[in-house]
Amino acid sequence: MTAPTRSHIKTLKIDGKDYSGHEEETILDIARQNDLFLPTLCQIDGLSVAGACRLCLVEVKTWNNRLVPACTTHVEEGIEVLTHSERIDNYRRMILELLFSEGNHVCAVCVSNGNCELQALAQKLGMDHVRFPNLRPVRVVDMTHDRFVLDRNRCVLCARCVRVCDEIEGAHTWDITGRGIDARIISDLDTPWGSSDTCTRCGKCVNIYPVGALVEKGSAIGEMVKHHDFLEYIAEMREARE
Amino acid sequence: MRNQTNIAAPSDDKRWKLVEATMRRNGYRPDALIETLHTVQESFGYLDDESLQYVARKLRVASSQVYGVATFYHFFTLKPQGKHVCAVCTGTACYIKGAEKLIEEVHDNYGITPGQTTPDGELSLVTVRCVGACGLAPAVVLDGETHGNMKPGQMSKELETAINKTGSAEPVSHTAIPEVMPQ
Amino acid sequence: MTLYDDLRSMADTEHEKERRYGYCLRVCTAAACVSQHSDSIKKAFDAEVKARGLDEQIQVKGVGCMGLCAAGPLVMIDPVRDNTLGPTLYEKVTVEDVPEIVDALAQKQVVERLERKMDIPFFQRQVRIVLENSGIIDPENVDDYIAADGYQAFSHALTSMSPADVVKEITASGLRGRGGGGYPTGLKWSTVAKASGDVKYVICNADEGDPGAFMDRSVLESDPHRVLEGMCIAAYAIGASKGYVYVRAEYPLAIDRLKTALKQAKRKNLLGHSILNTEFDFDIEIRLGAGAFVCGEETALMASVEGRRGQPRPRPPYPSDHGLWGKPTLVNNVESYANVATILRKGADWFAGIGTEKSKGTKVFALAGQIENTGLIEVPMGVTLREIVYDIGGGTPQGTELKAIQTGGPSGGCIPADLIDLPVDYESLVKAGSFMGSGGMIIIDNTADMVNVAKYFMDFCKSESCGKCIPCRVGTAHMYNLIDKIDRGQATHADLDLLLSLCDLVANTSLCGLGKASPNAILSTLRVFRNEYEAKLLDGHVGAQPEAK
Amino acid sequence: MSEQKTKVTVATVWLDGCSGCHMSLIDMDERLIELAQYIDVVYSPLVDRKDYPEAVDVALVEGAISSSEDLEKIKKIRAHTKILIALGDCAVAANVPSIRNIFKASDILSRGYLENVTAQPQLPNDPTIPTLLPVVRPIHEIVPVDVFVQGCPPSADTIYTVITELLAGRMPVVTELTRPGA
Repeated sequence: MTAPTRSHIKTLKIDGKDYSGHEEETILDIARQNDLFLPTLCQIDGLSVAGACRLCLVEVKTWNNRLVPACTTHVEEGIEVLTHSERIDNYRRMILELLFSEGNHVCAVCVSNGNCELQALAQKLGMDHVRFPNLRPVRVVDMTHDRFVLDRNRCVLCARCVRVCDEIEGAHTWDITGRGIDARIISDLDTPWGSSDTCTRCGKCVNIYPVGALVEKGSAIGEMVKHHDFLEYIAEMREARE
Repeated sequence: MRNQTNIAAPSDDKRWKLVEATMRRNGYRPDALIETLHTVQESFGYLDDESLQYVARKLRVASSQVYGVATFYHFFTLKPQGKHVCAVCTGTACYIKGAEKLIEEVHDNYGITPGQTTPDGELSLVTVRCVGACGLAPAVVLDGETHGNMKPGQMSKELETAINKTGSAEPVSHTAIPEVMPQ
Repeated sequence: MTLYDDLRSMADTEHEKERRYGYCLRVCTAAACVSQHSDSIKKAFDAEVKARGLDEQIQVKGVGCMGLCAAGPLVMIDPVRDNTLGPTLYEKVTVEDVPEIVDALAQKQVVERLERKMDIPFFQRQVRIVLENSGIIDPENVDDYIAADGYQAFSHALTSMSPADVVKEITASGLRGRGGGGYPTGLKWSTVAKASGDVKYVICNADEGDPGAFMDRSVLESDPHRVLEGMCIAAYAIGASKGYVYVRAEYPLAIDRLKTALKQAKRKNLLGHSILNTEFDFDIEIRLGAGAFVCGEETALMASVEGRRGQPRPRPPYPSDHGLWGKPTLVNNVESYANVATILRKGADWFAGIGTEKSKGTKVFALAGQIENTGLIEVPMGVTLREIVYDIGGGTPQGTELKAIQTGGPSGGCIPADLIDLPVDYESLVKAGSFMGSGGMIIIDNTADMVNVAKYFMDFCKSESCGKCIPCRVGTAHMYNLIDKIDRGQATHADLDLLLSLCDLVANTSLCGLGKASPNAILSTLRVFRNEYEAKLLDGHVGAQPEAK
Repeated sequence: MSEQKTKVTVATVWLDGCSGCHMSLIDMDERLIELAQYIDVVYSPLVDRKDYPEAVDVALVEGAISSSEDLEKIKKIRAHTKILIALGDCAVAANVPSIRNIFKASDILSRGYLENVTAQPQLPNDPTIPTLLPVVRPIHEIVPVDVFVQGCPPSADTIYTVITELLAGRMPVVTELTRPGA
């Protein structure tokens, strides 16, 4: 990488402290480089950003206290960013409550118990209960694949699986059907995953999925541990080649 | 690059020529997907797996993406419609003037809710966002024809007449369908 | 002599022929009247006039919307050479009435039982810019539009104005986006004009999604060339060579008229290569929507034009530099484009002289709900709601009282009856807790239950949520469930409080405008009609607690 | 006598849960003896008392609300308790018992008592047997809850912290010690 010229470097304040970053970098990038915690769920390094989960919303004082997603907002000269406040923390907790209320997120009997990003966020952000009655959707569990299982009732619709399958694997086996509260993940023409002629059985979707919706067959409660270091590796290799 | 014209239509049904024409006009570009789905639905009345797969291949769009698009937009339907389609307008003006009562009436008489078709395939009930006949609210589009100022009771009569008129004869032309938006 | 002058003289020659008739009999062929069979009525007039050998004296013409949709099908008879009979409007005409009307006309008489007097405020209080040709010209005949000064502004811009001049003129006019937010149109144009890139796009948003709004459709059905001309001028101003009209598939008639208009414009070299013998190339394609309210949002609309699921993406980057296929893109709605040609023709100063200080020009509204004169109106910005509802609209039906006025569609809000003297402009409506929106105006009378009204809009927002971001996807579902619980009389104050904090969350954290605005129906009704909410709570009015601790 | 009066009265309640939270409670081991100096367990599956007392300071409630009996009980408990603690995931979030919510209660009964039974299949019809509610709910959807303690089950340490915090006059916040499914 060539050293950026001076004009591309922006200085900004995060939680009262001075930081600087390249104009191509996002607030989230700068926060991570400096070990400032920001909760994220749909974002994962190596895939395109969606800006969908809204957990990384930060308040920009210099923009009329507007809330913007840190993952999609590029740094700008002189902005003052707040990563935590009572208001933001309340919003984040409530977003988690909404997620928990949307499906079956009974951790006690989940293969990802203890290795789940949603569960970890709930603890980290101090969500101690869900005020909204569970919506109790009945979604089909797809057990047809010989190696993997898709439990749509545990899905958080982060669309990481859709993006990794399209952007990295190039198969685009996954997509989302319907819309709003009825949206859910499908393979091909909403046909059984096991009979898919586009799935390469690479398992990338399983490994980058943040919760226990996409898992390896045969894992018992708490056994499903995911590895997604490959994603950054592939992304870096590609960048180098381009 | 593959030659997109070599992918054969699912059957020799002439309606595929219309679908093919839409895709050709758009250079088989992936962005012609929604346009093409419109032509399929106009020609066949609904979108089935076979047509979705065909369009996916032709336009080089992943089949899951085609399915995602087809189900995102409420105008598209993946189920065949009944011989008669009763579309109750649920735009704000019609709502204010009692559209809900009309839906209830169809339900009471035919046992179907919006999006459903009677088991004998005679009648489909759908709701439409706004047919633009706000001055005639509440409005119902029955087999493509707008009936304004509908009152419960009057609507049942219209439905009965429509269904008895054709009996089990010819299905109503699909050209009526683009005017309604299945939910 | 320019090519436009040729076009104009050809159109004028055609028009000259029309001047030979004694009377012009106009039949409304816009959707509301067509749904009442005005197409058959027009055919019946054609046949009747011909059968009586009156086709030299009476011209029968299909025209666009005359506005008073509740009284349709409408037929207007205008004197051309023969002034014995003044302009006459007939309402609720049926095919059976045709012989009687022609009879009367032949004898220079009026069929009184069908006549609708025109000296009423409904007609007199309106100021027509966007609708100036509606109900007058034949929307399927480009010559009719040209003869009414159509494409003159475009030709003038091409031959005697620089793109920057055009942007300057639009900026000076003070025109603001008619799709809802009221963003200054000139500023939008200049941003896209300045954006770097050889390829730029112009999009016309005709995905009129508000249930109960039909302004854009009416314009497209009544005067499609006006919209095309506005797009052409915009394309010239920003340097675009390709345009799209994104129109609802639920509008088959508007689509047909647009298609016809595009064909005609291409044939006249008003679209295509080297337009009017200049170096300017521009073409327009139609893209059909497919029933998704969220596609009114710019980024979702562009995703849909690209053939994908209509899901919004975070902004920035803004469409002005990263739009359709990543190229700088200008998105305006139908009514905004429909103002453009007139502004260039009559001048920015003329336009800026209409309306208020910050809201210039006119606004088209679709009046519907519990009101006498349902239909389409165009009024100068700044008129009061009272003038619209009582003078133009004729008030609520007999025996009921006005309770609220809903503007802005599902994203808007309810304005209570006691704000009846509020001037209608962008800022005042926002201050009153609603917003301009695209122009749907639903009149609600005292027979309505406001909690139920809010529930209706919440149901709409829930089923139109695209599902991408969590606050809108799950939040709208819970907001609906909570207001439904209140409506069914099963909720407590705790539920109402939870609903309010959810509204706050969804309004502040959703990804796009649809999500952010989805709590508006609840918030605006709750602010004014809180008593109606509380009357439905299990624990009654303020003070009581749900469960004793 | 006067010493007893200063003790905090505690009830522990077992609704629709697996009793795991109570096991965890017992897992406090020798710390139970320490706590006994300050608290008096006045009602519990572990003590012999049939009726819920008139006035209780703290109630630790395990389990979700699944039956007509649970419903009656929790309302009574709320009315006679100062501080109500939802103990464990079933009480906080309805947890495993709520997995049945995607089915109708009548279908579950018929599966359990008719379809899968070979000898004398019949639905329970004794009026003294509580009926299943259509939907299993967490406690706070029925009555207000003061403290939420997640975990399946919450650890003995967590429960100990909750009790000692209360004894110290503070409302416990234990999200750092426990989490759903812990």
